[in-house]
Amino acid sequence: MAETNGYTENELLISVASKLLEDNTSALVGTGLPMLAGMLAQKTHAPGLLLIFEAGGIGAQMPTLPISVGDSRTFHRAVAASSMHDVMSFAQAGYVDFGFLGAAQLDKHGNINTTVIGDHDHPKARLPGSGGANDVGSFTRRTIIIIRQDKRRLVEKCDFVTTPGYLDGEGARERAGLPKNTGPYRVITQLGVFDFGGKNKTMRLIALHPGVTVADVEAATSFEIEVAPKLDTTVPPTAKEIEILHREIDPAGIVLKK
Amino acid sequence: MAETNGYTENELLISVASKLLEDNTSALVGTGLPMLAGMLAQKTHAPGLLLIFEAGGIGAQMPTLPISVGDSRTFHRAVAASSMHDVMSFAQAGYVDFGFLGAAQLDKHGNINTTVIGDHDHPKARLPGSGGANDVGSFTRRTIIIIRQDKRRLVEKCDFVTTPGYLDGEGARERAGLPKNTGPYRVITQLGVFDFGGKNKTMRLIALHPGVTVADVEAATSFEIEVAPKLDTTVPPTAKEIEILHREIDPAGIVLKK
Amino acid sequence: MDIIEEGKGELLGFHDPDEQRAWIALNKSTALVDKRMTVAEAVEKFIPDGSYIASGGFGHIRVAMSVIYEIIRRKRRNLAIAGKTAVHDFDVLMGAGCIAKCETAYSFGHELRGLSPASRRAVESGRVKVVAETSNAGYQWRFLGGMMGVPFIPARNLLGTDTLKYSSAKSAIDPFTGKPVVLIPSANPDVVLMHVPRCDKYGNCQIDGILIMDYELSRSARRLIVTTEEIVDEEEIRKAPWRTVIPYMYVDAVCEVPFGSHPCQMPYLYFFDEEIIGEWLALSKTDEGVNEFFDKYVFGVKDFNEYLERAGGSAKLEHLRRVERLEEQMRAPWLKGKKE
Amino acid sequence: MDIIEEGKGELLGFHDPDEQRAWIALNKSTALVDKRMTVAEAVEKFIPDGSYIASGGFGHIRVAMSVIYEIIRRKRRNLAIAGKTAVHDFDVLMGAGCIAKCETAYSFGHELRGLSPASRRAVESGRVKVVAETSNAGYQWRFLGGMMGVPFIPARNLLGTDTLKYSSAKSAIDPFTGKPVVLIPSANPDVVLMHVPRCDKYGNCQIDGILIMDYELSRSARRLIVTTEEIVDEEEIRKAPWRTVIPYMYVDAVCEVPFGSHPCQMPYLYFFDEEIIGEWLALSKTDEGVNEFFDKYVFGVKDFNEYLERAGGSAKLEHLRRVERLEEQMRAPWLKGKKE
Repeated sequence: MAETNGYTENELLISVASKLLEDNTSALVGTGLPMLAGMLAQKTHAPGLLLIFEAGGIGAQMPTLPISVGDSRTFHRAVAASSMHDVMSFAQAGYVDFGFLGAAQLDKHGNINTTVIGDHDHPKARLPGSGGANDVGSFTRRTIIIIRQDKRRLVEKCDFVTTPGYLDGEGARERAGLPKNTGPYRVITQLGVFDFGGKNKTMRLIALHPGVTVADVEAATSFEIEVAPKLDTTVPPTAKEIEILHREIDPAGIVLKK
Repeated sequence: MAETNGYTENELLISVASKLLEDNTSALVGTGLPMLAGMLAQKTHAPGLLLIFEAGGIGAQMPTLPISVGDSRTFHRAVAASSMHDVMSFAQAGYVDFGFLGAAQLDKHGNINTTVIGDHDHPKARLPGSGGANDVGSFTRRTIIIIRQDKRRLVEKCDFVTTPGYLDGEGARERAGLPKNTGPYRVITQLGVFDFGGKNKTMRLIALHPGVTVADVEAATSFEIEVAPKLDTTVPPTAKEIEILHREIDPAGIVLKK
Repeated sequence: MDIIEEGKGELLGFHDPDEQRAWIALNKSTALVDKRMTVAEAVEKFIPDGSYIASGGFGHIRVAMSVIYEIIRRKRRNLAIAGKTAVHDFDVLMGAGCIAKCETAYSFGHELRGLSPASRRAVESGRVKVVAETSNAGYQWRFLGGMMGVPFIPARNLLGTDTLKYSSAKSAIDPFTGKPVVLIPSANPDVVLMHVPRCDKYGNCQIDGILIMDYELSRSARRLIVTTEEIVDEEEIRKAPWRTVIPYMYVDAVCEVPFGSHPCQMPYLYFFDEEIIGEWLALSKTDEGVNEFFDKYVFGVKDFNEYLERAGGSAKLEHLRRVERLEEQMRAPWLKGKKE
Repeated sequence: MDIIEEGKGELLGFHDPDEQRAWIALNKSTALVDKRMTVAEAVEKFIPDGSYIASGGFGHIRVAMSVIYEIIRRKRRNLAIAGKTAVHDFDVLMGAGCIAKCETAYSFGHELRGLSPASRRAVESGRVKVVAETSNAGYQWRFLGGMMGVPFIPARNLLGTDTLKYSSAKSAIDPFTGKPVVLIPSANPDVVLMHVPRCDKYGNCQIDGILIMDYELSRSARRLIVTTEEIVDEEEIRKAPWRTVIPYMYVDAVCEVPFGSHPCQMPYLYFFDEEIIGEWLALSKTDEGVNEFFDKYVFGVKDFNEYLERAGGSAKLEHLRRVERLEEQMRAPWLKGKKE
């Protein structure tokens, strides 16, 4: 909730994520930040962005922010109120451009743990599991991972790989049988933005948020991080974006006040 | 159309078939004689018989005789207007008691040809193919085969096995991977009724229609036919049944006048 | 999972799921755009010679006949066709010489009306090849697999028969039970044609009554041409989104064609035109008759409206509406012939 | 088709399709009979200790909560449960000690509301075992296979991960492409519970809005208990048969329970009761709190109507109706806590 320069971390993450979503593409979204990123994109540069929910909502005109992936708001005035079989088939068949993922642990290849901390059968902390994450990470063309980074979260090795990133590197997804031309596209954290242009499909820092240094990023990462030759600085959320978020998308502060 | 003793062959076949259908069971029916047999059973001894059509009609209250398996009459006031995926899954999962099959050729194990006479790739006569027959013959618990028998039709070996009977005998269906406890139940011809109690799952004559002899049957069959120890005589259609057929079920004579 | 048997049928319309995904990435879009065009434009744009086509509906029910006639009018050649209980569509395309090969579940017959002289002649003379056999469920699940983006669907039909031997399926040992199952290869037809009662200009379609295979078939299509009785406002779709059977993302062309299923049935709207079907069945007994039929109903008219005029115009169409609503008896020449 | 990898998860709810067919032949009937009974009768009759249960709906949407509470009231034990984005149902059953093991796609969390203290405690203490992992699509297709009567459904998820390693799926070489695919084993749960807006006394159900997994899940069930906002006349069903999502043949019990999804949402009818959900989340931080919640809302009331009274009665229910219709703002304690 730290507010610096007139925007919060959440607003920054949402704004950065929304800019990655291109007009006239499709995104499979969950609740929370991804949904706000998708809705913000629709209200700014990507009015033709199709938002899809795994429980069956396709192309809704959401009157208020849904609080669940199956909430009736996710199919309010939709083009179709369908089913999980339909939406997951749509994604598996190759129709979905973007997917969003969160993570409790993330490794340098973009592999994600949302299942368990510690040993699976004797867990230190039990987490919700895959949900649709493994499916999103397997089927969509480009997945965007949003995570608040620190050394406990950006780890050398996940305790459990719930959702595939690039597995152990170049070509590993294809060898495992996952669909071609899929995989993590960007990681967005409170410090910066990463792609997977590092050696053997590893995370590479491509942009720093305003006021953040490479050293800050290194201090919050358990593995060695590559830095892109041309390192950008994130464009912070505009006043207009912040207004849309608070006035039109989440006036109750369901996500924004987290 | 030969009328003897006050009933036609079609009326006889329909009446005999309808009596095999038990109350509160289900039958997957096609157009023609099977549909009339099902409707007659519902109007006589089996009001609780569920009729299902492969195109998706489930439990219709048919106002007139459908002329196609997908005709809107097949889902008129139905309990569900569904899909082929749904109905075929229902059958494959094991919910359907009875299925009906026709045949251009039939062998002693109940294997059926509706695909081609002569060589497949250089056909003497091309027939419609399986349609839903292979599915009905694979999935339903008891299939009833209706065929006008002669030596060209009841053959030692089908030119092409479209739909499985007992294949080459006892246990062959299970060995091939077909669902257990399925297969041909009765064959009804213009001469009599057969079950598959013959040696190694072969056709066995269990009833003769009025006025028909075993010699008549043998003269119209290309393979040796077993005769059951207790050979019944078919109960012919009653005046009441004939009246229901002509007044209520097929007043236009769509099937009955064939 | 060991393979037991491999059908020798040609694998029509099968694409490695990765290849299909690459095709979709290049050719399909989820943009909500106006897809209205004429049937002539849709056929020109999406059905080149050699396409593998599949038709929605079933038998003589809910068939996009205006597209079928346009394919004939434009003399498309070397098409491959899914004989998925295709009946009238299949038979006239075969009769017109548009088809080079087919995979058959049910073809060559018009159910109760009798066999199809034209398409049987085409196959028996060797002009058209039946390159694979399957069953209705076999086709249904080819399209289910195509919709899902997987290479096959396991099933328990076809096993033990020549239908399997001449199919493109394989049988194999299921690793969970140790028993044989059949693996039915998925299909993504090049073009699917479908007629619906209503959709919006983007292609969001509602269907009344049974869906037959169309839920899965529409989603498995590479190109999907939808003809519709009526184009409705987007609002109609959005106010009841659970009624959308086919969402717009799959649709490539939307053509408004009232009575577009004629002479086939449109559930709740109009009955089969058994007189036209009967005329076709009678004429198609000879090649000359086939030509006569097409000269009259396809080449001799400029579009589908003129065809409807020739088929009896508004009096006929009103009659078919009334038969469908159970207010009149059907008129069927094949039935008259049966009167004793 | 060679097997590459076999998940070590327990194969919950899997039945050899032949065994499942035999079970259906013996236990299910297509007779059209009145299946109305009370929730207490349904639970007594169809949910013995040790059953493998799965709940329709999703998260906090369209959940048969009256059945869930009745399972707790009757102190059912050693249940296995499908964690198929089961959330509130799963969490309270875990909290109540009814569950011995589960397969998890998404459990232990309430989406935006936070994690589930009670069920996390149950697993972290070893009282409950997570015997298999899967994903949402993994579950969806387990039920698709169960509905179809086949042993598995091939897919392209799970591959390469520990989710596969701890699942009951296998990976194998697809014989059509030579590439690896995952084979997701089918499931036929012993009992499925589902809440619908309307059905007739035979069990023909309509559902408004998204179906989630319920089309396939209902059809894969051995026993299917349906609770409904309203029992309508058979005529309502027959006049629009395309609206029937679940036909009666699959249904074993029909229980009329208005507001039967409370505190979960019923699309178009009433919103989540975030106050009750919030109360549960707060109380379930301790075992004492769990007991307090159940004493108040389950053991302390004689039935679901009395529970609704205690949850706020008609004023609360009218509020939830108005929130669902966008006429009022929701009241959520977890939201209030966030005000800066």
